[in-house]
Amino acid sequence: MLGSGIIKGLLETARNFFGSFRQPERLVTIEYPEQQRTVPENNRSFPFLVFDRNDPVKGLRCVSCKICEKECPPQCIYIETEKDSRGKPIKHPKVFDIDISVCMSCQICVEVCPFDSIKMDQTYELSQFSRYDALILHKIDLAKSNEYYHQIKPTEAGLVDEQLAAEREAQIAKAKAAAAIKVAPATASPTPKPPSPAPPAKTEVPA
Amino acid sequence: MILLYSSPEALLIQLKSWTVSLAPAAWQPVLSSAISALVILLLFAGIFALTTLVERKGLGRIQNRPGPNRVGPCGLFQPIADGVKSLIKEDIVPAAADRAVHFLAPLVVLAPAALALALIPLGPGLAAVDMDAGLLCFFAVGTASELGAFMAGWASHNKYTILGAMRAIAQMISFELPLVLSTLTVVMLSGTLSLSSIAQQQGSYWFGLPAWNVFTPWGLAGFIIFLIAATAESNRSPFDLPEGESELIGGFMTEYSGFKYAVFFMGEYFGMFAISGLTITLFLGGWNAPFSFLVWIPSFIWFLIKLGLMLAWFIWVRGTLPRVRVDQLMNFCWKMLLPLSLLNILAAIFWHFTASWQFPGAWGLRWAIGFGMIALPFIGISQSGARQKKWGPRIYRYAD
Amino acid sequence: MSAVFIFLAGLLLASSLAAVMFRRLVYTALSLAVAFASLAALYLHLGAEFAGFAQVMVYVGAVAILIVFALLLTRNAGSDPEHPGHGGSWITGAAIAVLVFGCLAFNIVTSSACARPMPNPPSITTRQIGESLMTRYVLPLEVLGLLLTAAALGAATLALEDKRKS
Amino acid sequence: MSGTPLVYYLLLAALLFSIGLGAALTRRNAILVLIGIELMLNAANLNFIAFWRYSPNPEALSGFMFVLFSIAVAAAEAAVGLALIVSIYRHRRTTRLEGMSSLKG
Repeated sequence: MLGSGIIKGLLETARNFFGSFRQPERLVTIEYPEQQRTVPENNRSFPFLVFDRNDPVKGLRCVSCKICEKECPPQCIYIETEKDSRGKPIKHPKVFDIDISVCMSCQICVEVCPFDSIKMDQTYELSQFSRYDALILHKIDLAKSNEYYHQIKPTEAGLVDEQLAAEREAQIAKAKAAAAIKVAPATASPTPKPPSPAPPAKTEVPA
Repeated sequence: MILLYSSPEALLIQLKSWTVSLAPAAWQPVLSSAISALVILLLFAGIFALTTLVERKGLGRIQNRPGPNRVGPCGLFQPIADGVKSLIKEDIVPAAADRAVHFLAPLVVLAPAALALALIPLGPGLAAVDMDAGLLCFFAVGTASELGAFMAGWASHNKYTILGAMRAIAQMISFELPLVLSTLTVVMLSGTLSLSSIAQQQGSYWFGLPAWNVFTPWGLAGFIIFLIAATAESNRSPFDLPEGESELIGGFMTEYSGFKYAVFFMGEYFGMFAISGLTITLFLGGWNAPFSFLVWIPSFIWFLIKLGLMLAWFIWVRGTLPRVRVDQLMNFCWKMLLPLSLLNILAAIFWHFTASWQFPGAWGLRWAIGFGMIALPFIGISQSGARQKKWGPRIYRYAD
Repeated sequence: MSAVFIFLAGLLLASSLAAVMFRRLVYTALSLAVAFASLAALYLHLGAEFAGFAQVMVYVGAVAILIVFALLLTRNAGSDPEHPGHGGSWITGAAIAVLVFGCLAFNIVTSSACARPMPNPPSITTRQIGESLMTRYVLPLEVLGLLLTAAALGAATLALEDKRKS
Repeated sequence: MSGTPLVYYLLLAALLFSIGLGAALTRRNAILVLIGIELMLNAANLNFIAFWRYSPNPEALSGFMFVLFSIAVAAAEAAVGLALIVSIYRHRRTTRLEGMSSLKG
C-alpha cells in the first residue's frame, strides 16, 4: 500500500537515532584534533632527511650529491655543498631547502637517492600563517633521526638498515681485502681512493 | 497592584497589564502591543536557535554522526556561533541584482511568518492577537511569503533563483488547496474561525481521554493531509524542491549571504513554527493536556511540549525521506491530496449529522464508516496510481 | 481625518500610481500588491475584518501572483518600447480620466448623502457573515461557485490548448 | 475608531478609479490594462465598504456581501483574463493590444 515504505524508512532512521546513543561503535566519526587516525605505513606527505648517531648536523646521511635536486620534477629542492676552510667541497650539505608548497610528493627524490638519506614523512598538519617563508623547510627542520624513521615506517626502515649494514660490511671486507693485497706486495702506493659507495642499490619501497 | 494568583496564565496576563499600567495612558495600547510582539519574537527566536541545534544534532544521530559538539558543552553554543558568523559575513549583492527588491525580499518572507505566529494561542487568553477571523488571517498573511519568494528569485537576476522562485510559488499555491480544505472540516464542526475558541472546544475529556479533533476519523485524515501539506507549504524536506541544492544550488536564496540569508532562514523556521502551532491548535487539542489528571501543568507548557514534538517530527521526516521530483509533487497534490481532502469534508459532514445516534456501539460504527469514507478511496487511488506506474517503486534502469 | 487614514490613503494612491506608471513590469506587479495590501488595511480600519483578509488572500495571494506569472510567461513582450508620454491617445486617455474624476468629485462633494455621521462600530462576527451567506445570500453564493468552477475550467483549457496541439 | 468623514473615502475611491481608468485607457500592454481594470474594481469595493460602514444599519451586511462576491468574481476575471493574454501571446508573440486587432474591420 502507498505509504508503507515511508513508515519503514521512518522506523529505520529511528533505529539509527536511538542506536547511535546506545551503541557507540555505530558512530564512525573520528573527532580529529583529539583522536587521530593512524595512517597506513605507506602514506607519504613530504620528504625529510635521515640522520644517524643522534647528531642532526654531523650525522646526516646526505652527501650533497645533488641528484635529487636535479631529478625533482617541480624543482623544489635547493642544495649548497659545504666547503672546508680551503674552499674544497666536502660531502655535506651546507644548505638543504625544500619548498613544500611546491613539492608534489612524487617520491622521486627518495628513489634516486643512492645513500638512503632522503625519505618521505607522514606529517600532515603543516598549515602556516605565511604562504612563503613558513613553508620552506630548511636543513634543521628536515633533519629527523633514524629512530623516527623506524617509528613511522618500520618495515621500510628495517630493510634500509639491513641494506646499509650489508653495504658497510661489504665495504669493510673489500677494504680489508685491498689492504691484504696491498700489504702483501708491500709496495708503497699512494692511498687508494676510498672505494666509491656501492652502486646505488635502491631500496625498493615495499608497495 | 496585587497579583491575584488563580492560574499561571492569569498571572502572566496580570503581569503584562500591570506593566502596561505603569505607562502614561496615551502610550498604553502601543506598549501593550510592543510587549506582546517582544515576547512572541523573543520566545520564538529562542526556539529557533534551539531548533537549529537540535535539528543538526538529530540529523547527525539519524546518520550515525555525533552532530555539532565543539562550541560550548555538547555544542550548546552552536546557534550563537552561527549567528555571529552570519552577522560578520560579507553581504554580497550581485552586480546585476535589483538592489531594493533584493533587500526587501527577506523581510517580506520573515514579517508574515512572525505575524502568523502572533495569531497562535499559547494558552487560554495567551494569544498576542485573538481575532474572530483568526484562521482566515493566518492564511491571508501566509500568502505574502509567496511574494517574498518571487521577489528574491527575480531580484537576484540569476536563472537558478528564478527557477527556484517559480517552483516555490507553484508548490505553495498548489498545496494551499489541501491545506485550507483540510482545515475546513475543523471550521465546519467547531463553527468558528477563532483559533482560541477552536482550541477551547477540544478541552473536554471523555473518560479521562481528550476530545481532540485528531481522535475523530475526519480529524485523523485531516491531520495527516494537513501535515503533508504543511510540510510542503513550509518548504521542508521532502518537499524542499524550491531550494533543491542538487539541481538549483540554493533555489531563490542562491544569491543571498550573511545576514539576509539568516533572515530567510529564520523566516522559514518561523513559518514552520506557525504552521506547527496551527496544527496543534486545530487537531492536537491546542494547549489542553492529553489526560485529565495532568491539567495541573500550565497550558503554555503543554503547548510548547506539543510544539517540540511537532518539530521533532519535521526533523525526523527530513532525516528520512529523499526529495521528490516536481511532477511527483504536483501529481501527489492534485490527484491524491485534493480529492482526499474533499472526501474528508464529506466524512466530517457525516460525523456531524450522526452525532445524535444513541444506540450502543454507535460511536464505533460512526468511526468505522467515517474512516472508511477516506481510507477506501485512499487505497483505491493508490492502487490505480500504482497500476499506472505513477507512484510505484522506482525502477533503476542502469543501476541494477 | 485620522492619521491612519492619511497614511493608508497616501500609500494606496502612491502605490497604485506607481503600478500604472512604472516602465518595468515586475515593479508594476509588486506595487500593485502593495496597493492591494493597503486597501485591505483600509478595510480593516473600517471594521470589515473578514473582507480585509479576503482581500489580502485573493488579491495579494492570488491575483498579484497571477499577474507576476503572466508577466514572466510573456517576458519578451515586456521589453517592447512603450511610450506613454507620446501620442494623442495618451493625452485623450488622461484627459478622460481627469474629467471622470472631476465629475465624481463634484458629485461627491455636493452630495447630501455624504454628510452622514459615522455610526458606532458594528459588531459583526464571522458567524453572522456565514449565516447570512447561507440564508439570504445563498443563491449568489451558489452562482458564484458555478462561476468560479467555470472560470477555473476555462483558464485551464486556455492554458492547455497549445500543449495539446504540439 | 476613525473620525474620517465618508466624503474622504469616496474621494479616495474616485481617485483610485480615475487612476485605474487612466491606465486602462492609455497603456498598451494588455496586462497593464487588466491591472487598471482591477484598480477600478477595487475602487468600487472601497466605496461599498465605506458605505456599509457609514450606513445606518450595518448589520444588514449588504455592502459587505457585495464586496465579498466582487472579490471572488474579480479573482475569476483575473484568472481568465490572464489565461487569455498568455494564450494570445503564444500565438502572436505580443501582449500589446495593437497586435491583437486582426479581427478589426
